Amino acid sequence: MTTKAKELIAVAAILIFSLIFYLGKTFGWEPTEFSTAVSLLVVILLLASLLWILVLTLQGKLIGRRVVFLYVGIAVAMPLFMKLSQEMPVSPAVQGVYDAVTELEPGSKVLIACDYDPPTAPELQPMAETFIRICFQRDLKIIIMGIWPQGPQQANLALEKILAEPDIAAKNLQYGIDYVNLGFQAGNEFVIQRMGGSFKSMFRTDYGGIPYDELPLVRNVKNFSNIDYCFNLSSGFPGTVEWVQIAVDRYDVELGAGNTAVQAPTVYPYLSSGQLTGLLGGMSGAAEFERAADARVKGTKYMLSQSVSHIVVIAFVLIGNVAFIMSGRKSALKG
Amino acid sequence: MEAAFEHFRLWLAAFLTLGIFSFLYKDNPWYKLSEAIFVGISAGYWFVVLFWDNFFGKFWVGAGDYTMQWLASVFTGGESPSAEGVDLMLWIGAILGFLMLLRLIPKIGWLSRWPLAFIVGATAGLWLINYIASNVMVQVQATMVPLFSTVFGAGFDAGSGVIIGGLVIFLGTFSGLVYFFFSKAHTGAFGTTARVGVFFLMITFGASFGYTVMSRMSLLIGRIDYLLGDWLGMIK
Amino acid sequence: MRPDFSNASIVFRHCYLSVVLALIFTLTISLSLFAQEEAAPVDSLAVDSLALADTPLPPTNIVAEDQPHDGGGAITVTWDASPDDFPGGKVKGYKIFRAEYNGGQPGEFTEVGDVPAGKPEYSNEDGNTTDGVLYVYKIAALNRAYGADGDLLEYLSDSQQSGPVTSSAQWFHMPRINVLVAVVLLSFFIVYFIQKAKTGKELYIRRIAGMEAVDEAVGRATEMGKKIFYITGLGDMDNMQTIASMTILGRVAELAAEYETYLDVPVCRSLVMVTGREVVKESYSKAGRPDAFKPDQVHYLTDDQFGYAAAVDGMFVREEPATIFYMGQFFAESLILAETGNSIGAIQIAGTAMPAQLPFFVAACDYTLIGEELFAASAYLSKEPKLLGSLKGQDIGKGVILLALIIGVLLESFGVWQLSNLFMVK
Amino acid sequence: MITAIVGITFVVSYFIPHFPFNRMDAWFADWFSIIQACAIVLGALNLLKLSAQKVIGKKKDWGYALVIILSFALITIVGLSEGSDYRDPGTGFDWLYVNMFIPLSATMFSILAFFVASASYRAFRARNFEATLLLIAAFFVMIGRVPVGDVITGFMPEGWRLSDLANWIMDYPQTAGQRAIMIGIGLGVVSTSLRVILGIERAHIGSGE
Repeated sequence: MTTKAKELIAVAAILIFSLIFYLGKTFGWEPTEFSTAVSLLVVILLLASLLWILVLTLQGKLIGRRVVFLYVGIAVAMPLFMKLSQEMPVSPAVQGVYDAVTELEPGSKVLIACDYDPPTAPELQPMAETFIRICFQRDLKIIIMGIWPQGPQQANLALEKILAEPDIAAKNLQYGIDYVNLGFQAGNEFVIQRMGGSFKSMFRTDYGGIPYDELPLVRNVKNFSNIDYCFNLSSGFPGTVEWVQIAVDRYDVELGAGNTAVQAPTVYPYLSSGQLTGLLGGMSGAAEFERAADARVKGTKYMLSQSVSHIVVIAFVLIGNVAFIMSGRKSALKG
Repeated sequence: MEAAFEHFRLWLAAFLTLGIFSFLYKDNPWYKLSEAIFVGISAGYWFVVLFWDNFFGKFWVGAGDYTMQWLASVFTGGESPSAEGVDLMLWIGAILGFLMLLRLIPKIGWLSRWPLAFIVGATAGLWLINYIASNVMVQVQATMVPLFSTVFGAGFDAGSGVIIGGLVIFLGTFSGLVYFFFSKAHTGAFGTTARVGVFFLMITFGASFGYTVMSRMSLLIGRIDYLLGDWLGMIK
Repeated sequence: MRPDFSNASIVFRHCYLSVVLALIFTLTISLSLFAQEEAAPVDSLAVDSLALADTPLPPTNIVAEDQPHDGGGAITVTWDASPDDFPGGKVKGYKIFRAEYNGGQPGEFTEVGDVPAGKPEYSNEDGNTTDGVLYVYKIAALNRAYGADGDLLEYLSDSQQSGPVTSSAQWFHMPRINVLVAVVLLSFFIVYFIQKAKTGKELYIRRIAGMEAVDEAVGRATEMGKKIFYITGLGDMDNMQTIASMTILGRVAELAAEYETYLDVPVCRSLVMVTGREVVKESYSKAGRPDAFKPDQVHYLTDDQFGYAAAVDGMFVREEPATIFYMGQFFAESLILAETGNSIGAIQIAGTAMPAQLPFFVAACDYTLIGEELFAASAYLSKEPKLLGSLKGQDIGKGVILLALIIGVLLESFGVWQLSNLFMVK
Repeated sequence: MITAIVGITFVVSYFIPHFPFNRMDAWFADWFSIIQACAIVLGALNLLKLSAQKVIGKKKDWGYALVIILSFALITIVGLSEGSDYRDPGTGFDWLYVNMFIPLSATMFSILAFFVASASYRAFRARNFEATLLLIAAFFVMIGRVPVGDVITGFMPEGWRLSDLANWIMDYPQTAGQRAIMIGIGLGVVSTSLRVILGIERAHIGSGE
């Protein structure tokens, strides 16, 4: 059989596979979940194949790029099917956010500033969902806004998802009374600054175009002094740094933050200085937060994939070098 | 109808996602198609964004619209428009932009060198200052810290960790800079220092590599979650 | 934080003022202790017994001054904190009121801003005062409490007025004089050595590995009869890395023209395309082959980061260039491009001043220009004495910095901070 | 000439807080974005022209060139016809953005994960002392950032575990190297800017006026 034919068959197989599962989904198949035994088996298989790669490399047969790619793909995908029993401690930084929210009186107003976009959603969306869930469970009022154009859009996705959950849906929460989305406002950090004077000056209408004064929840919210807690989800500039410098330092807002793993270290100093009540950093932060809230969903699930992918990269570095040193550093390996 | 549209939406995104992934195997028609769509869509996307946000949002709202109304009021004798929020300096940008477009006419295309010269000059001037201030002076000042004390003026109170840390920063910055000397041969003691500088640069690269690598994985997880979760519903 | 004593007279004034203030302060407090009733400030809300207990003491000594070193339109107000302003105290913040001051009488006071407790300073950063108009300020200490019916009540106590003040613009930013000195000094070194180089004095420049290889890399493409790709990165023409990249492009294009090898420059910014064309055209005519230049050698793809990466990746695998240059500002796409380039076996020479992307280039490319080397590269390639002279001047600047570093660290360690303060940028 | 005058004006403006110098950089930012908006017309025309030439000449892969033209036309027409609120949810432009642009760019970005793995396997070799240093630093930072690292070194006292080592590397040697690079870049930019302003380096504006 020619390569071309094989490739066509592979594409056809993928299509048929997708079609079957897609139809399955449409007709109500349950999502697959590996049992502990199967999970264990998969992990062992993954480790065994790593060993096999090591052996191959030692023999001087460098595995090709495609094998590396395939391996990474599988290693990242498999943990998504697994049921979790990974125990992880909740770090003080994450506990800080959780404690701050749970200490609020029911009815308190919480401002969620969503300053991120779809590319960083894998890290930040689970945080947003968990945070919103906690707020609704504790009958806190949510005000959403964003100084990134796509932030409020992402928040709507999270709202939609959480409102559909049975226990939340049972509360029959009303838009405008229990939560609002004020939408996006251009102007970067100056938006925060002006909000210190008046929210209304920055958000004449909400996301859907309803005038500010016609929203019962925010009608009496003049500025930050009427907000009990503020949570910022940020993946860059403008973001948590600006929120700390303006909202916290100048307007005395109590602020917690969720950041991408890349950005988190730049924000850490604010944590020890007390300007932030807590910080969720990257996927592990999201997973710990879910654990603190005792709702292990996306973040926790992603975390396992994240750990596995880290191990894979480290393993590849190690394998490459073990082979390199064993071969006496003589033959330059080409891959 | 709406349901059909929803199916189409999911399949379209999945089709494009898989198309890009297929490049990992090799270049193929599926990738070429996704790539062509990507180039067309993204070029158009930025075209629209720049038009509405930069040209319309900045120039037209800030100056162009006002000028037109003002001209109209002059000719018809009507009331002149309110000048609130108007910045007529934006016209300079518009004129430079227009000169840029003259490239389309080969005969007077050389006029487009003016805006280019302007941009390059302004960039050079702005960054000259900014880099001296924020890259050179701020970093030099940050390196000048007492080696033996935790707080300035506290005397010799620091633990060994802080002293070693301070020394490492000083030595690293110093030798790193020595490496960048261009007009002196890297030989003798000078060469040795430069070599130490290279060691520090290598550690820097390794550390930032290790640091960035980890965060890159999250994106892949997000995409696979879309394929297996949102699209195929195989995982929760 | 270490104090900045760069201006001795200010220090003196502060000492003097603080003694006076301390006196006033003690007086006020003792007065208020003796006569709580009289000293109780006028409340803007209903004065009742509850309000009285919740109303904080007002701040004192309101000083309003023109904000120095600015373009006008801003006034800085400082005051001494209310005695009730301590953690857990009655003061939750301050409100700032302002009125125009005409004919010795203040007009109506309006609220212009607020600051949290513990921060006795305010300045209208939005610059909404008019230069030349006199203003007076007063500050109110603010307490918030929930009333019996759950309403949020605000208790304010006004201070005395400040003296009249107006904002104005200055012509020179004094605290930045150190930057000016640095600019002048550095420019002097560079210009001096450029002049010196013009007189024909031979200058030594160490080899830069990546640049040594340019000739060989272009030659290899010629031998193999394949293309050369030159990637300018994501920066637009308002970025120094892109400008440096353009000058390197000039030298590479000249070589390519001499060797009669096709140079392909896909770009992701329209202005870079326009500039790149000028550069390549010029180089081709310098090499004596103006007829070989085609404008579409330099072509635009898309402004989008990953759209550009996808398209360039596709071009790499389809056209299999022998040599690829990456010069300019790069972001996450650096590894996507460099790994693909590596997989097709091209010689890759990269240069960027983006510290986060350097490791990826180091890993996947044959040669990498690190930071400053990117800016030195065009001078190095041209071998023009004038350009080499500027490198020498730059090195002298580096020498001064190294010297300052040694002396500065030593001085700091022995408790002398003046030198490092000279480098403070305001 | 223009370059020199403009360049010096901008240098000077840093030191003069008085109008109009205090507005210079804000103006430049505005002007530049307007020029960009005009210039993208040139870029887009160039892309369309090259694609059209391929289609008309029926060159290799002309079909894909046609796709480029069609998808460009589609999003531009939709986007321009929707007015300045083109980005709001529910518009056609937003639909194209969410369902085509995002999947494409997120996927392209995520491909990076694969390349990171293959680069780690292939390129990070302890070839010489420098490369070994790079490798060791990368290794410790990587392992220090996952929980596994602390589990392995759990027997060590607090403050001496792998995560602390990773932090130490990031805080000290990494900072030092970064600083040297930054100061160097600063000097390089100053020197290049001066060459541009003085007109010694003038490749960017092409041949004589």
